[in-house]
Amino acid sequence: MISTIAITTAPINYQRLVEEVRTPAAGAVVLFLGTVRELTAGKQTLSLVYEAYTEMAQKQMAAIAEEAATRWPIAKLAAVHRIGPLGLGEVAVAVALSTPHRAAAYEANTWIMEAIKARVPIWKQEHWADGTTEWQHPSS
Amino acid sequence: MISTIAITTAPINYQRLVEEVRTPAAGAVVLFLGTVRELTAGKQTLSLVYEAYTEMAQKQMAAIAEEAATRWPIAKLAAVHRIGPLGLGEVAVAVALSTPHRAAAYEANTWIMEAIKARVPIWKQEHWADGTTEWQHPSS
Amino acid sequence: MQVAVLLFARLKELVGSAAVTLTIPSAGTVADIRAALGDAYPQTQPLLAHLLIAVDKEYAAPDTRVLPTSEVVCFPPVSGG
Amino acid sequence: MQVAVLLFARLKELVGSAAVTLTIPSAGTVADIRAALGDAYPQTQPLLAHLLIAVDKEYAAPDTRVLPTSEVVCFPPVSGG
Repeated sequence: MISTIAITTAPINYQRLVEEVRTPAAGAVVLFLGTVRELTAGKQTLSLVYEAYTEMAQKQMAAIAEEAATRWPIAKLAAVHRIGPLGLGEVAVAVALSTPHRAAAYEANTWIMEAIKARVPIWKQEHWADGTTEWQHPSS
Repeated sequence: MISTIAITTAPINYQRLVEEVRTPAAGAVVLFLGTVRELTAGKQTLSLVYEAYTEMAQKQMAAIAEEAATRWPIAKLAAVHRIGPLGLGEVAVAVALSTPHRAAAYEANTWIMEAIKARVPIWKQEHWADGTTEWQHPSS
Repeated sequence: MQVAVLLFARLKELVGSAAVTLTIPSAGTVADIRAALGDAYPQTQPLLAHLLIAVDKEYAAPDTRVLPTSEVVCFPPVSGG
Repeated sequence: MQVAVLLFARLKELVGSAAVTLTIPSAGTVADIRAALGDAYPQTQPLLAHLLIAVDKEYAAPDTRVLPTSEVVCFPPVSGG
């Protein structure tokens, strides 16, 4: 049911993840991609660097996937977070899953992304166009 | 902003749609795929046939896309519905879009799929494993 | 006035044809199309309550006027997606 | 007791090292780790209120016991995704 769960420095092949979760047992597939955005609150990003506490991040991603599978009738699920330096437009995170019906696919995917952003020990460092760098730490 | 909007008999290349909507202006991409499910309320499907009133379906799809773009800050949007015979697991409909932030991408995609299912003149005929066929017409 | 009407899906199956010609009053409306279809093809009665009618590729209200040049299409509730 | 502690992101940057050794009482807890970090590296004070601490790769409550063999990691709020 849960297939790929990974933290990786390699570019994310989201098509492979979608193919992993497609199945005649499910009628709905939702893929989310988080990509590197050029503008944040008017400031221009050149690139991002993601750092992870990798072993714990992997465990947390797996725990989130398992919890999602108890809450929704997930047929198949794959999630990957990339770390290291990423350029504009590159995929930082991908979550693909399939469910028998549509509503659960959207809900489960939304919930998983919220959980990843809240619980998985990965941090984003902005490299702004003005040459400065800045770690992003919500509410700190 | 709105790129591909199509009704087609060809297999849907969802990767092309995702690549169309990816942009450094947006941080979130959501792709929905509706695929042919093997079991519906315990009955086994062999295949589906989708029929469309094609010109009107195309117009309705475009109208839905334009309405979505007034409701959410959609950076790019692509939607394709396949018609004709489809086998188990094949993609019947794909909606891909990008927005600056995550929540809007899920919401807009959910709304578009609901609008497609409510308003676009396309009909599904089940070809059941027992040899019978049946047009699906909700609430009729 | 005679109007050519296209049919889809279960409605087409019930009538046995993808197109029929219906006779409605000369200042007729979409409501007249619905009634004429039910009269000419009684086997469509179970679908009539939920039947959708499009004129010139837009959903049409019952009081929409139908012209001899209108493209009129009747179909059951949609089930794409 | 001396405990090796790993640091990440802004915390690592403030301290200037990815790993430090902190001294806590012999039956010490996660709360003692937090206090010892702030004492030894006053520049981390702005982050301490929201600091997260993991013991053996699980989020740890303030009263979680720390053993000499524990893998202890401190980090600011996460910002992946």
